[in-house]
Amino acid sequence: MASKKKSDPSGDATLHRELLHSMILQRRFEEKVAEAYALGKIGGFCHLYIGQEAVGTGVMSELRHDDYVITTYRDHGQALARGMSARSVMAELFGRIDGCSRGKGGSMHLFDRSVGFLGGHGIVGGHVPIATGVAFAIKYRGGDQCIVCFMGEAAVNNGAFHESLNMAGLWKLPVVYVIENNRYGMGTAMNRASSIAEMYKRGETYSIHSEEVDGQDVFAVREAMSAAVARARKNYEPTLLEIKTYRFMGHSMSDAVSGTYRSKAELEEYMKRDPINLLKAKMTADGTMRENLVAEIEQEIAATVQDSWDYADASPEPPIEALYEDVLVETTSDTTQEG
Amino acid sequence: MASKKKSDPSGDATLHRELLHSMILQRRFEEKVAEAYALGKIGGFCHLYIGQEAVGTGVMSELRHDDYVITTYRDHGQALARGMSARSVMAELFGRIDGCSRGKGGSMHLFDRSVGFLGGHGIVGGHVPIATGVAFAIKYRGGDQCIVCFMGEAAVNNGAFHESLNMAGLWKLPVVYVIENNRYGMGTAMNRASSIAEMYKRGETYSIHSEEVDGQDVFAVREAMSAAVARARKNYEPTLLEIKTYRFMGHSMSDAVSGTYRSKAELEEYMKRDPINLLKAKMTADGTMRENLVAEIEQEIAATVQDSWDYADASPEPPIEALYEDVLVETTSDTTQEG
Amino acid sequence: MPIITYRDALNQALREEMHKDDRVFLMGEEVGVYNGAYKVSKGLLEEFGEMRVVDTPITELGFAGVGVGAAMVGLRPVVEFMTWNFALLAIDQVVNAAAKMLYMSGGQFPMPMVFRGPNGAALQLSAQHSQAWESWLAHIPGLKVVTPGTPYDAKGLLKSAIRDDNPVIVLEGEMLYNTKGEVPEEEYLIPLGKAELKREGSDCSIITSGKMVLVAMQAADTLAKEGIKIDVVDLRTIRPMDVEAITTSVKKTNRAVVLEEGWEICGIGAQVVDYIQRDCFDHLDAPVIRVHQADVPMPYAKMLERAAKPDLAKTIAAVKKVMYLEA
Amino acid sequence: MPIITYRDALNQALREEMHKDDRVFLMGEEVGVYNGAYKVSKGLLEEFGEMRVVDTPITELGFAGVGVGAAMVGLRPVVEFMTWNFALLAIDQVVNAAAKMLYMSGGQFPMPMVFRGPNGAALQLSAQHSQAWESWLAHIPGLKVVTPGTPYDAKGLLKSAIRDDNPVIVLEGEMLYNTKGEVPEEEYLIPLGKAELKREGSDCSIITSGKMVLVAMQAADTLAKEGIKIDVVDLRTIRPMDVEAITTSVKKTNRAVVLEEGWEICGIGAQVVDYIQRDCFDHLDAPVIRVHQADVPMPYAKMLERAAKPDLAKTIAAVKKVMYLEA
Ligand SMILES: Cc1ncc(C[n+]2csc(CCOP(=O)(O)OP(=O)(O)O)c2C)c(N)n1
Ligand SMILES: Cc1ncc(C[n+]2csc(CCOP(=O)(O)OP(=O)(O)O)c2C)c(N)n1
Ligand SMILES: [Mg+2]
Ligand SMILES: [Mg+2]
Repeated sequence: MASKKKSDPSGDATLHRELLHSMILQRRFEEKVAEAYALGKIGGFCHLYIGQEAVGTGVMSELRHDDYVITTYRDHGQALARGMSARSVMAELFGRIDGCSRGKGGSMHLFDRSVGFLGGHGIVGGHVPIATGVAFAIKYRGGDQCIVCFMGEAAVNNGAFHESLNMAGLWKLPVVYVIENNRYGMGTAMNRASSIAEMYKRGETYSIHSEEVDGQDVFAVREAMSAAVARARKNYEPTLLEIKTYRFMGHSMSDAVSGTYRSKAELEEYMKRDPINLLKAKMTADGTMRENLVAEIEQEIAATVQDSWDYADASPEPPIEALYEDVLVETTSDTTQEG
Repeated sequence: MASKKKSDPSGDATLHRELLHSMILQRRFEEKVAEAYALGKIGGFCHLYIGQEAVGTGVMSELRHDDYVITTYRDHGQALARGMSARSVMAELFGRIDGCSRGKGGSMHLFDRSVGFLGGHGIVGGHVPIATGVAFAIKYRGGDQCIVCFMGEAAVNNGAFHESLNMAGLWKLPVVYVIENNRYGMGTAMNRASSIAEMYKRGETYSIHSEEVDGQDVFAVREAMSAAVARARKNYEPTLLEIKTYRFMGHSMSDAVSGTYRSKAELEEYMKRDPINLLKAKMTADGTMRENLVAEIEQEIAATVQDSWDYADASPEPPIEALYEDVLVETTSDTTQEG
Repeated sequence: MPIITYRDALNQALREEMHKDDRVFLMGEEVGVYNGAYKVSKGLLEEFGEMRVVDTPITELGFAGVGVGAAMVGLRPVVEFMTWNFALLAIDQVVNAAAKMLYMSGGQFPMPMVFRGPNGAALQLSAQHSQAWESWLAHIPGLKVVTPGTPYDAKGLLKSAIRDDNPVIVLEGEMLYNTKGEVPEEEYLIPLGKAELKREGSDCSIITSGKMVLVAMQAADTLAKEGIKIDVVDLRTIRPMDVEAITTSVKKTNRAVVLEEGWEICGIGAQVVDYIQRDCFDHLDAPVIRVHQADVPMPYAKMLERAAKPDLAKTIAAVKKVMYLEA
Repeated sequence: MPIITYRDALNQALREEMHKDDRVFLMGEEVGVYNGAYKVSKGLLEEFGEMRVVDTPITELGFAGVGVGAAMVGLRPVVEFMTWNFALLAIDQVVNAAAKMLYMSGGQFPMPMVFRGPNGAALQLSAQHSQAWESWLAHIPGLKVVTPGTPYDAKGLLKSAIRDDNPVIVLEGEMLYNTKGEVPEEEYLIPLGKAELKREGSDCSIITSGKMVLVAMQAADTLAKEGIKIDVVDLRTIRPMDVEAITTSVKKTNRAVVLEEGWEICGIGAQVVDYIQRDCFDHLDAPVIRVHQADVPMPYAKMLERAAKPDLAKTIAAVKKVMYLEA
C-alpha cells in the first residue's frame, strides 16, 4: 500500500478505501483461519490479530517497498497488510509447499523476502535485536530505508528489548519499534508484569523519541509512523511507538476469549472501538465513504479469502526430501554475489 | 562495621576512624595483592578496587550483620569492608584450602556465608537477578533485612539488569542496586556503551527510587545508603544508586593503567579526589583526626596485611580429593533443616 | 489404585511438597492466575497465595536468577519454564550460577531448587518451539536431570527433585501431560539416579527415557507378538546416569537400541553408546543402533514433522536391524 | 614460510576477508579501540573504521542478534564473543535465530555469518570462565562448527568460515593465541567439514581437535620414542564431522583414543565413539577410551585445575591402556 499525502483531498477517497480494504481483509482472512483451525487444516499455535488491524494497516501504509518489517508469532494480519498474498499465507498455515515459507514455518513463521517481510518469530523479544541489526545494515550501506519491529507489550520487560534499544539509541539506527500494547501477555495483564504503566517512557532512557498512539484509529497510527519514518530516513534516528490496542480473540486458539484473566464486560467495552467500525465512521463523516463501498470490498475480499483457501487446499504437502533441505546452503560468497 | 548516628558528636571520631581504617585496609591489601600477583602467587583474572574504596566502605557501614551483599569479580575491597578476614581472602587468592571459598573460587569468587557475602560473580550482569531473588526471599519470610547488589556501570546496559529491576519495582523488593560508575567497562568509556549519560534515570522507568551519589566521599555514600536501607526495611522498597567513582588501576592485572582508552592526564585529574585523602581532609577539618592516627592505622594494617600473606602462604593447596567435592551435596530437605 | 494424568501427578507432587515445606514455592509465566500454560499448577494459587505461586514477567533470565537467589538463602524454588525452548534465554543462570554456586563457594551455598517444564516437540509447533534439551543439560556437572515418562514417575521424581538439595532439572512433555497411569494415594518418592527396568526381555535392550518410554513400551508390545523379547531400560534420571542398569541389561541381551527424542550429534544416545562399548565390549553381538530426531530444525508441515520424529516404526526397524532380522 | 602466532593468523584472515568483501564486518566487546581483549583484532579499527569494527556494549544477546539481522539482509558479520562462556547469554540468538532462519523461512534467508572467540579453559580462571562448548554447538543442526588447532588451520578455517553462507562457529583457544606455526604468504582456504591426518601411525588413533591437537601431537612424539606409532586425526570441523576420516584411521589402527577439552557426558568424544562402534565394530581390538575434563566445574587452585584438565600424561596413559600395555 502506497503512502499518500494526507493533505491531498482527491487522494483521500482512494487512500481510505485502501486502508479499509486492508483492515477488512485481515479480519475476514483470520475468521477463515479460525474455521480452518477448527477443521484441523491448520495445526500448532495460531495467534489471531483480530482487533489490532489498524496498527498493521496504519504502519504499513507509511512504508516503502524497500523497507523491512519484522514481527512476532502474531503475524497474519501484518503479512497481509504488507502485501503478501493471501494465497501464500493460507498455504503456509495449511503447511503446504506453496506456502510463503514452503510449509516449514507455519503460522508463527511467515517470511517473504520479496516484500522485505523478515518473519514471524516465536521467541518473545528474540526478533528485537534482529530488527536492530537490519537497521545497522541499512546505515552500514548508507541506505535510506527503515525497519519496523512489531512486538507485544509483554516483550518490553524482556532483556532483549533493553539491549536493543540501547544500541539503537547509541548508534542512531533507522528502526521504528512498535509496541502493540493490547494489555495482555497471554493471561497476564500488563500491570501484573510491568513496573510502569507507560511503557513508552522506557524508550526515553535510551535517548529514543518515544510516544503513545491510539491503535484503534488508523489515522493516528499513520501520523505517528509518518514522523517516525521521516526521522529514520533523514537522520538514522530510532523511534519507539507504544500503540494502544486490544485483541478481540484469545491469546491463541486454545485460549478462551474471556473468563480467566479478563472479563466479558471489559472485552465488550473495548470492542466498541473496533478499528474497522471507527474507520467506517470516519469515512462516513468526512464523505469518503461511497454507497455500496463496504459491500463491494466485502465481496472482493470474500472471493480473495475463499480463493486462498482453495489454493492452499490444492497445494501439495512438501515432499519428504524437503525435510533435509534448507538446513544449510551450499553456496559461499565466492559463488554468490547477492548484496 | 556498625552503623552510627551521624548526629552523635562523641561517636563521630570512632566512626571516622573505622571508616578510614576500612578504606586504608582495602588499599594496602590490594597493593599487596598486586605484589603477590607479580610473583605468581595469585593467578587468573584479578581486578583491583583501588580508588573505589569509599563506595564499599560507605555502603557496608550502613548495613546490619544479617543483611546480604552480592557483587562482581571486583570484590576484594567489598569483602574486606564487609568484615571478611584478610586471611581468608588472601588465602583464597593464593588458591589455598583456608581460603574463603576453599581455593576453588579465586579472586572473582569470594564467598562468606558467615557475613552474608554471596559472592563474587564473573558474568557481567549475572548476579543482578540473583540479588533480586535474595530480596524476594527476605520479603517471602517477612524479614526486615536488605541486600546490596554492586555492579559496574557497564552492567546497566545488560538485559539481566533490566529484567531484575522490573521485578524489583513490580513486586517491591528490599534491594539496593549500587552502580559503581567508574566510567569504564574494561576499555570502553561509558558514553561509547550507553545511550544515556545518567544511568540512574533508567531506574525511574521501573518505579524505583533512583539517585546519583558522589562515590569519592564516603559520607555522601553513607547518606544515600542510609535512606535506601530505610526504604528497604520499612516498605520493601528498592533503590538504585548510581555512585560516581573511578578506578585508579587497570581493569585487571593485564591491563595498563592508562594509555589506550584513557589518558594519563585524566587519570591524574581523578586521582586528585582519592577517597582516602578526602576522608583525611574532612577529618582534619572537623577535628576528628587525632595526631598519629593515620600512622597508627597504617601500622595496624601493615601487620594485618602481612599476616594475611603469611597465613595464605602457609596454607596448603586443596588436596586432590577436593576436585570432586562440592559438585553436589548429599543432603535433602529431609536430612537438613536449615531455613 | 487411582488412574490419573501425568499433569495431575505433577500437580499432586507440587501441592504435597508445598504443604510439607513452606520454603517451597513455584514461579514462572502464567503459573498463577492462568493455572499454568498447560494447567500443571491448577488450583495452587488459590491454595497457597501470591507469594508462593508467583506469576512472572516474560523474563526467563531474570526469574531463573531470582530462583537462584532465593535458593542461595534457603528457600526451595520450583522455577517453571513455559517450555524448555525459552530456557535458552535463562541458560546462563542454570549453568553459570545454579550449577556452579556450590563449587565456586567451596561448599557454602547449596542450590535446593528445581527447574522444570515441558521439553521437546509437541505437534506442529515448528523449529523454535520443538527442541529437546536432555543432552545439553546432562553435559553440565553440578546439575541433576530427570526425565519422567509416566504419571507415577512424574510424581515420584518431582517430589524427590524438590527435596533434593541440588539444582534438579525436570524435563516433562507437553504430549505426556494428558497420558494416564496408576498413581498410589499414599506418599512415595523415586530415588534420583536410578533407572527402572520397565519390561524384561532377553533378545534386545531398548535404553530410553522421558517421552520415548511410551514408544519403547509399544515397540516391546508389538515385537512380543513376533516372539521378540525386549528389555526396556527407562533411565528416569539422565544425570547422574545409572550405568549399571544399562550394562546389566546389555550383558544379558547382547544387543541394544538407544532411543531418544532429541538430535543425534552428542545426544544422550551417544553417551549411552559409550558406556555400553566400554563395559560390554565383549558382550555385544552387533553395533548399538540409535533412534533419534532427524538432524534438522523441526518443520511445521505435518508429514515432515512426522518424518523428523523418532517413532514406533523407526524403533521397531532399529531393533530388527540390531538383531539382523528382515524388516 | 613465515612463522606467526595463531593470533596473527586470525588477524590476517580477518583483514584479508575484510579487504576482499566490504560486506564483512567485525563486532563485539573491545574489538575496536582496545584491539580485542586478546588482541586478535589489532589494527583493524584503524584500517577499516568504526562502521566495520564495532565496539559493542556488554550485551551478548543483543549484539549477537544484531549480527543475525545484518546477515539476514546480506551483510557478513563476524561476531566476536570475548569468550564463549559469555555466549551462553546469546545462545538463543545462535540456536533459535541463526541456526533456524534458513529452515523456518523455507530457504529464503541464509545466514552468512561467523560467531567466534576463545573457548575452553585458560589458566586459573575458575568455573564461570573455563568452559568448552564444542558439544553443545555441534548438537545443533543449521550450524557449522570449526575448531582450529594451529595457526595454519586458524587462518584457513576462519577465511572459509567467513565466506561460507551458513552460520559458522569458530572455537579458538586463549591458550593457543601465542602458539606459533608456519603460515604461507599466499592465500589459501581450508575446506569446512574435512579432517586432517596430522600424523601417520599404525598402532593407535588419537581423534581430537582444537586445543587438544597440540597435546595429541606431543603424545605422539613421546610415544614414538617408545616405538608406538600414532595416527593423529584432527577433526578440524566438528560439525559436519568427517566420519570417513575417523573410520579410515581406526580401521587401520584398530584402536582409538578420543581426546577432547570439555566435559565427558554427551561430549564430542561420545559422538566419535558412536561413529566408531557403528562402522568399525569388527575392527576394534579394544574399547575406545576417552580423555576429557574431569566432570566438575573448573576449580581455581592451580593443582586442582591441572588435575581437572585433559593433558599429555592422561593421553599417554589412555593410549597405553587401549593397547593393553603397562603404563
Ligand atoms: C521467551 C519466551 N517466553 C515465553 C513464550 C510464550 N509466550 C508466547 S506469546 C506470550 C505472551 C506475549 O505477550 P505480548 O508480548 O504482549 O504479545 P501478544 O501476544 O499480546 O501479542 C508468551 C508468554 C515465548 N514464546 N517466548
Ligand atoms: C557477560 C560478560 N561479558 C563480558 C565479560 C568480560 N568482562 C569482564 S569485566 C568487563 C567490564 C565490566 O565493566 P563494568 O560493569 O563497568 O565494571 P568494572 O569492571 O568497571 O568494575 C567485561 C567486558 C564478562 N565477564 N561477562
Ligand atoms: Mg500483549
Ligand atoms: Mg566500570
